[in-house]
Amino acid sequence: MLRVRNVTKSFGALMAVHDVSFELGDIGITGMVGPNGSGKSTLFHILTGFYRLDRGEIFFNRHAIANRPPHQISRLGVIRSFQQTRPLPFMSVRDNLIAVAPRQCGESIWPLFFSPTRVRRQERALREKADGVLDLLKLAPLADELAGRLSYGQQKLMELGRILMADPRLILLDEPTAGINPTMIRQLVAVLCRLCEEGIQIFLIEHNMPLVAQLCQHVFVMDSGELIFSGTSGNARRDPRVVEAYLGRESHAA
Amino acid sequence: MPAGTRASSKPIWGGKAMLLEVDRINAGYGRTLVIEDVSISVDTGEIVSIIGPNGAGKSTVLRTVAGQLIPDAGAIRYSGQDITRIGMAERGRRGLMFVPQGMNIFPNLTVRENLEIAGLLLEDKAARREAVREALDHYPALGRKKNQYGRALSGGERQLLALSRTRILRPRLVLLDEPSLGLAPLLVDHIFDEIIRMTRLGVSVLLVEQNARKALSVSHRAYVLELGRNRLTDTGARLLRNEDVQRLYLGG
Amino acid sequence: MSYYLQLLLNGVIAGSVYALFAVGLTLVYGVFRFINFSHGELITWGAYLTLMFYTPPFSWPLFLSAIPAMALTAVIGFSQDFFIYRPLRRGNPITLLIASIGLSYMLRNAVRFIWGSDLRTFDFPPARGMEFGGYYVTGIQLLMLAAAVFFLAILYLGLTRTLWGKSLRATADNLELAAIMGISMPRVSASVWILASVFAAAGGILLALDTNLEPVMGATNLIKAFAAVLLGGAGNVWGALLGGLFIGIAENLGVAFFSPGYKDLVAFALIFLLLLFRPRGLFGLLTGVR
Amino acid sequence: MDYILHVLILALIYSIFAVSLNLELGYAGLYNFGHVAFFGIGAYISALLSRAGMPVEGAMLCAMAGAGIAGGLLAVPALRVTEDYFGIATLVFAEMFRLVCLNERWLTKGPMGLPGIPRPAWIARGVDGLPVYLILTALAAAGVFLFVRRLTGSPFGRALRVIREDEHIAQAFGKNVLLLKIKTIVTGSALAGLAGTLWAHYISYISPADFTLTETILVVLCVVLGGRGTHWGPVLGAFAVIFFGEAVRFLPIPHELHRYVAPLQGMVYGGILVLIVLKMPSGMIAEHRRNGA
Repeated sequence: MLRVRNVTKSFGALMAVHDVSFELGDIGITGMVGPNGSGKSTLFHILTGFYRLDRGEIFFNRHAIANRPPHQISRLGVIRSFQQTRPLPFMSVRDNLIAVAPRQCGESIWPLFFSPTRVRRQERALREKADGVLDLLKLAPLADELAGRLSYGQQKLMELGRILMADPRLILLDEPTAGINPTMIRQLVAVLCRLCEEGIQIFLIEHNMPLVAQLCQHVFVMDSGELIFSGTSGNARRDPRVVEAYLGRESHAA
Repeated sequence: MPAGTRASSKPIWGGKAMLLEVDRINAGYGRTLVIEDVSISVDTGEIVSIIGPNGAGKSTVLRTVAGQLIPDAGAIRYSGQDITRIGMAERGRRGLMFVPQGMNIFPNLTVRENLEIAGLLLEDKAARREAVREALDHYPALGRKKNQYGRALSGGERQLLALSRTRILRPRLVLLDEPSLGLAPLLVDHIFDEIIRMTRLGVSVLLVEQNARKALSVSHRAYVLELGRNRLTDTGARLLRNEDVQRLYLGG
Repeated sequence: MSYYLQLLLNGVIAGSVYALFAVGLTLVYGVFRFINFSHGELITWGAYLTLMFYTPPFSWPLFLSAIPAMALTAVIGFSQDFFIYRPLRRGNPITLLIASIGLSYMLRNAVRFIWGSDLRTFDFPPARGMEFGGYYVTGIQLLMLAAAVFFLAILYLGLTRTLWGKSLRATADNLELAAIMGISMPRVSASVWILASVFAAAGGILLALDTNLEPVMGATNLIKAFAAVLLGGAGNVWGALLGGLFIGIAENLGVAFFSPGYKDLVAFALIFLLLLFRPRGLFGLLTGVR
Repeated sequence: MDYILHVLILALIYSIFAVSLNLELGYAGLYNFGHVAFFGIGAYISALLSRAGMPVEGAMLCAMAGAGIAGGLLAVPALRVTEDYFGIATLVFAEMFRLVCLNERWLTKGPMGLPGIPRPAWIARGVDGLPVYLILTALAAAGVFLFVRRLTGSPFGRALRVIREDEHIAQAFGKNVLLLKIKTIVTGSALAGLAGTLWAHYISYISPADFTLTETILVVLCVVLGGRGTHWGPVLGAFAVIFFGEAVRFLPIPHELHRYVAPLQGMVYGGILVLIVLKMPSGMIAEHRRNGA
């Protein structure tokens, strides 16, 4: 359950996000849309700790996460994706998944030498978990392939696999369908719906409005840093302010 | 050949060539293709705009025409000559001017210095100095601040400074990438008035704009792109009333 | 009280020479976004080449021997970029840093190879300090100050009055826009490297007049130049000039408080503090002109 | 024969020094050009303690701890800046260290340096102690090699590689990047301190002139030439650099040309470093051909 109150952020004179407040109740998939430069990416970075906010508060299940470093927010189960896929090219697909799993005791020096069995056991468990996720995403045959050699669409699926390895409670996706072909989009959407059924909340930033309409029960629309609409995507399409945000204002004739 | 002269070369096969013909270009960044088989054309004296939802590849088309990006396939012909692989400076000398999106002035140069650099392509020193003086007189807002640094200008003034390069170079075709980005509505109208005044100088305009209605209201013709492909093309007026355009942006 | 003013005077003189080093370094950073570690060796080569032309078999007068020295240093500076840095430009900044460290070590040892490691001097006759108003200034120090001011004045006029200078500043300001405006990149990069090399060489010669020449003189002064660049805000030419003066004065005044052995420590400590708290520099955007 | 033992000991000490830098530079992508400072700190601490009568083994342990702590002190502030500035900050740190050693005469005897650094009691002095010292150094080198291999082959090493490839991904998936980097630098510095003590007690005389940019170039060369981010790369690099350095002594060079040898060697080292970065960035042993954890 994410609560955002009066979040404001400006870069010098430019007011990127202005007094935005909203709540993600227990809705499965929520979408945030808006033309370029509307501030939705800035808000996304603020929610995940990559940008500091000037004013306002953010709560995720009672935890105040405003201005907390990204790794602390991530450990609460708020996991994000990046607009461009960022595979670790020299590792296999399975290693890409295992590498990002949280709370690995093998990542601190002491247990490595003084409780090696615990480390080995956790490694095996992570390996099985990774293979499970790869099956879910139908990427199992590529498990040992170097991540750098995957197609763009496969890398997007692998990115989703990495998010699943982090035991997410709320997934924040930054334009998941940008630049991938329709068949891959259908596969991605299918996986997202299945995650929803398992109770994982998804908050999706997208400017592909038709996809948002199909996927999201609830939509927020932002324009020049302000939240101008909150409701179903059907109403959004008919709301004059949203139409004007997207199509602009016709002026006096030439 | 200093820019601005009117000698438009006639193609040998008769029939006057369009000022600009973009023929099925494919381009992208790294391994991902952003635009596929996109074709557009602009004729002398026209304002043509390219619109479409985000990520449609509008800016990529413009940057390919400007020469900032070399297409993987397809050709670009400018007044009959193939310029697909020619550098930006040479395109500028042939009268093709590009105003990029966002930061399109030099923040740490004064307004006058910005204009002098803008006129760099005019080989003749005297012509350049005269053009800069004339531009400063023509835009009093810039004239008053001619010794101030670019970063001290407001959003609207910066865009005006970027557009004023047209008055200096007197190009034949100007490429504008989202001139209204980040500007308040009132300023957007002001900037578009300036664009219209440009055509009175005999300058044709190819415009990429997110504010679709505004662009359509000033364009003779427009192309609508979706997911990197030509989707629709028509006159500005007819597209304003076309239902498909709104559905493309908002779905449903 | 006059003791401090004397230190201040020495500081200004040393600072003006540091400014010559810093200006070239920050110009390269402004356009290419990389700190050239072997910039120090240009200082050393400038000084040694001048000494070569000044002593037999050439034994030309000082001014005459400085010209070819600076020209040859410019050739070294330009070929550094052409053969080594340009192919690496696409890579990450670290490979450029490693390459410039390796190159600096190579050039320094080349000086040791040709001229040996022992100290050398121009051995001017010990000029009795001219005394005016209670402060002693040697003829050489006056020459240093005058030459430094002369070079910096030329730089100022070049960068603000000529179109060539303005296009340099424009490229440092916004590389992408500069290309759109039709500024030719090869010409800009050549002039940046030549300018940086000439200024480094000039600084090296002036430094050598007052102190003696040693193969490692470039490296120690590079760190000071880098401190000046950081102080002025990386890429900011006038900031680097002010930064150089500041360091010269801080060093010389500092001598009154702690042992001269720690003179270099001032620049080191300054770098550390600036890197951690104000990477953009004190004069960040104050002086404006990049 | 003794000469070969000498070269072997030097090569082993330098391989410890290179392996410790590789942990930071090769695996975590931390370009620490001040590594020689920790080599020096280790040398000075153990020299001072052992001259003050402390048993050498104890002095060595204190030296490692001291170097590690110094590594932490440098890491906490220096990690606030980006890669290339971090490289310059660490380089300046090394120069500051050398300057302090030069000027704090009461502690380090300044430029005259510290003579008479004792060897462990059970190792004879002078030449006949060489074989035993070689064994000690070999054991230390093997220990360090296995320790670092275990470290970099484990989830810890994998996390470092994630940080090196893409820090944002590491942060977005809950890795405390700063803490991992500090641990890496502290460990690397402690191991560099070990190399420093072994060297100090072997040479028995140290001075600030032994910890200059030359040593930084040499150790970076070992890592970059050998192969960044690999286990055997730095060891191979260390042996190659030391053997080349020492082999030059055997060349029949007439006496009057003698002064040209050292500068020529310096030019070759610098030149190789530039060539490697230009032509063979992954060094002799390429990392990803050996594929991951």
